Amino acid sequence: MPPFRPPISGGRHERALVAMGAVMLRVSAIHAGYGPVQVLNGLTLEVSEGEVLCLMGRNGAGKTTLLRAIMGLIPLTGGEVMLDGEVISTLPAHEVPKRGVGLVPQGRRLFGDLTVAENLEVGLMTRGRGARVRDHVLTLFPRLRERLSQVSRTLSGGEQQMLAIARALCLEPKVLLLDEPTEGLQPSMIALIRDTVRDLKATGVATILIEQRVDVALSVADRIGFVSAGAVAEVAEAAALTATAPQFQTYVGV
Amino acid sequence: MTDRALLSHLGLLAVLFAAHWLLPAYHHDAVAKVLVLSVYAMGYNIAFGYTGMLSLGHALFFAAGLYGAAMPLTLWGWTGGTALAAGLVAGTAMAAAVGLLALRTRGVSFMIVTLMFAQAFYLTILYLGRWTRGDEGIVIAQPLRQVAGFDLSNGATRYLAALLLFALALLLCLRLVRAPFGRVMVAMRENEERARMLGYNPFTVKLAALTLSGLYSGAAGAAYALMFGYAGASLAGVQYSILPMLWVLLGGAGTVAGPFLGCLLMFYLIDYASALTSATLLVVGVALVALVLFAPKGALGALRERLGKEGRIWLP
Amino acid sequence: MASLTLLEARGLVRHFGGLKAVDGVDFDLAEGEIHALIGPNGAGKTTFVSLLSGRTPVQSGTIRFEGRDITRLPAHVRVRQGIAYTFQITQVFANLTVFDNVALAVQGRGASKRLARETRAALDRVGLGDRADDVAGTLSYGHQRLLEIAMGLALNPRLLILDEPTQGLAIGEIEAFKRLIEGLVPERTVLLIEHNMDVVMDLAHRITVLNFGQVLATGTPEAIRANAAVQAAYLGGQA
Amino acid sequence: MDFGPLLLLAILEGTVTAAVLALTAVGLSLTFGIMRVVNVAHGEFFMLGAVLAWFVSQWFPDAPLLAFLLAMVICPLVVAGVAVLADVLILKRLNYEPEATIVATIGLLYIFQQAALSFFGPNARPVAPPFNFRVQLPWFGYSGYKLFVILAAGVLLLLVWLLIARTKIGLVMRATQIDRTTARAFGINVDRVYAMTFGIGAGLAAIAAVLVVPIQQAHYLMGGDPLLLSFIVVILGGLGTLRGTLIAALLIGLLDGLLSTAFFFPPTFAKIMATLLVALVLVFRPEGLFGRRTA
Repeated sequence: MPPFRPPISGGRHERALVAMGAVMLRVSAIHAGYGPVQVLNGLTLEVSEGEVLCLMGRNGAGKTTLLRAIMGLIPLTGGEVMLDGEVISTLPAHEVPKRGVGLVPQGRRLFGDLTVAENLEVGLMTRGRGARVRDHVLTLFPRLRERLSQVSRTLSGGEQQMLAIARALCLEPKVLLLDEPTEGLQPSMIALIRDTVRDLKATGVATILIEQRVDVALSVADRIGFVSAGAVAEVAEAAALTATAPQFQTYVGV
Repeated sequence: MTDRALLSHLGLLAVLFAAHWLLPAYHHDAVAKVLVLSVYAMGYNIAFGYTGMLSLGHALFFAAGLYGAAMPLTLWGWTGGTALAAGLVAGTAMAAAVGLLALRTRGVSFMIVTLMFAQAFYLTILYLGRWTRGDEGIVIAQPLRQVAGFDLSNGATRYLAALLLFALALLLCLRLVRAPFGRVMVAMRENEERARMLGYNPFTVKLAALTLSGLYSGAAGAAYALMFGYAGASLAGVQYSILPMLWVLLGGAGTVAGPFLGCLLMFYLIDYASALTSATLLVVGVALVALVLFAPKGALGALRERLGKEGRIWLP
Repeated sequence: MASLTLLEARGLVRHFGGLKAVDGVDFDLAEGEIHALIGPNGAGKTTFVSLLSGRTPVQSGTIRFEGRDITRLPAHVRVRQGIAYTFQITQVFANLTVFDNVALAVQGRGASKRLARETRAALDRVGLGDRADDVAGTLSYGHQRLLEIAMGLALNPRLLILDEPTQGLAIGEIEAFKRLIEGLVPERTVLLIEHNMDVVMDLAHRITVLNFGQVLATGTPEAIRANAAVQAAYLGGQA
Repeated sequence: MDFGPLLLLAILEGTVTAAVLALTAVGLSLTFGIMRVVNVAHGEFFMLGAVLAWFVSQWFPDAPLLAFLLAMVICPLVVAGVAVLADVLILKRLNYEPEATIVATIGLLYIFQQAALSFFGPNARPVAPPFNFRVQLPWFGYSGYKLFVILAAGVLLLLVWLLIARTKIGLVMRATQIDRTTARAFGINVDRVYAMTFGIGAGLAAIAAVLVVPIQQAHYLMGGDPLLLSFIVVILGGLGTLRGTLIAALLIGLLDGLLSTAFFFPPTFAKIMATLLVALVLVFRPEGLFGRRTA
């Protein structure tokens, strides 16, 4: 979408000068895996402010592992991850979110025994955000405001997904990572999540969205990256693709 | 093809046999005790080292063998041989009974349940002090300690009898772990769910292994009573559940000869420490922490790993 | 193709809390066929085969295998009766040798005399014959997947259930895998969960599509490809 | 004594036992609940607290109240410090792998116990109570200090509950308990939470011991009973649930008081039965008597 891609900004001051389109997250040739099993093989990508990069690929291609690697939850054996000009792949895992990376994990992974309010509180604490952010997030998801004291485990699937997104937004993230947020949801709920991601774009958040549904991907993404065997095999502008594009057949198998 | 594992273990037995004539009296007695306790450790190793059941209650099986032999001998006038058999049966039966209940749990719960059962048995020994003589223990007089015409209170006889028991236990263990059933035991340790999906019932496999472990422990307990003429509640306490774990970890869990090696090293380490301090059990504590931190595979386990393929052949 | 029914499931239900993972599934497996189970992530495929293999207990419904009711049988008994399951996430015994891994599957059938020979035969079949003495954990990922399949084959099952067998395999390995599976029928029956549509379309005689824990469609690859509801489930939008 | 007064006495004694036990067991429950660590050395933290309290009392032989107040501050802090060291130097390096952790804490048990034997000696030593007054009840006088123990334990337990349920630290601890990976993804320093939890758990055992030494003498082997009883309480209450732990502590404490005071029941027999009961609860109702059954 953004035709103009300036070089990476060096620091805060520079960033203020560069408007939309500065590269926010850059993943450079990373290698990572679990024990002897190597999952990511030199994966490279970048995502800019206000951009939605959608990642698609078969199960086992390494999409979720990529998010875990960005979050510092598994160690890299090569390459580096840079957020807004700062290398974050050498930080301890708990420092990464404090730099402004919000995660909506696969399967939501709410703190199930905690209430909605407490789940949001954990998100707010990450970067020391307060009532202003909380209020903003609850304005995005009014359903959650009605259920603040409810134990999150007892929410419906769609509400749980809203909470998972809301919790990540409590960081006021520079980069938002969404891992299959539409999985197992009814169409109306999928539409809501799609709209939310679109709205967030306007606020300048850089988003990486892992998605299995072609229609969702096409309707929100600026670019679509196809992941195969632990690397990004191809990146395409979403506007240039249709649902019958051969890439979907090759990399996703539909 | 020569059976190198059998050779290496027969070599160990030959050394121990030669030691009978070479060792000075003090060490001769000490090694005899180590041999009997090693049988107990081998039993623990079958459950923990090979099958992956972390029990904190094995003293229950050892003590069942101990009292199962000592009480018939002193109270009811059974002969040495029948008392020995009774101890063996008692250890085995106790393990089977505990297993039927405790194996409904796993991991940490299994550990606590076995600990609780052993603790209950320990308290029962104290409670029934009229017959068990509680903390003070049963001292078995020399004339009673005869099996098939051999006087087990005699040092030389005792050493050879202990070695015979040890040899039987060692060779049986070697045979077991290289048999198909040994492979299934290890499969349970490595991944119970995968083993289940190969058609094995984890409960029955583990029950069988635990019962066998009880047989070893009971045999060691019964032999201990006859050879050393004493059965006391302290031998049923939680410390006697922890010691075999320590021996196995030290020598190498999941190796046939590891329990002996660990038992021998630890025996002399504590022996040596007791000359320096009254806090001898400090050695136990430090050894446990050091082992889990720096040598989780134990002596023979580390050696086997270093030797690679050869190690798996020589040290099953 | 054989028309006898090997396995028959009726009204299977399994909910986890509020999640209807499997929600009233009827399913028939013909003897000697290769049957593929597809559907979006979270559609309930793995839960469904877990019900068939006995790893997860059924909440309601019945399963019949070779005419016998096996609904309440524990998993290890079902394995003995001829239902083998290979895991989605590779679960070989990493600290045992390749030989021991497969021998565990063989010896469970009581084939003590021919243990070594049958074990090597199963290894040769997947092309791991020369790796028998290696420790399984040191194999490459693709070889571990093959070992997993060898373990399934060594059980000599009537029905082999494969959960995403080609996940993480290289292109060349996938071709070899397809030939391997084609060689299993019609003596055995194969049920596979698979995301790789090329593999599904090439291999499967019939396909069942699950969505939200229910059967969306069953039919030949051609019929499934043409099915509008299936397209919608994958591509989104209204069915 | 008549039955009525005897029953009252039994209930009082039982409540004192329950109060001390609850403090100790809540410490064990926290470490199990949040870290999933079965701390076999927990009883030794109790013992260390008691032994340290004796040392503190020796500094001010003529001012037992001052010594007591000082011990209430120093002992839990020192013991918590020891625990934090043990966590960072040992447990963390084992990655909290359950079996290795159990073996390591068994090792710690022996190390602490034998260290106490070396520095404190094999004899039991009394510590003077901070104050001596008797509360005159209709039938008999009762130690004012014991009543104070009940009160103090109640206040401390309330503080623990407030910490867990009402503060940000508590929220962080609960989030870590539920899902440590996700907690990390939200900026929670899990290592620090674990060290803190292990320290708080040990500190609670130590503070319970400071309360108990004026009633029961300090001895290097005194850690065994609190460990076993805490295990029993934590298991009956449902592993890792605070409310269940409290209920179970009260139950066990009162039962202990009744059995040992009001009825002439051999205590060993009662212990055997209690131990077997707990084993069977774990076998047939692993979630405990008051725990929530999870699917």
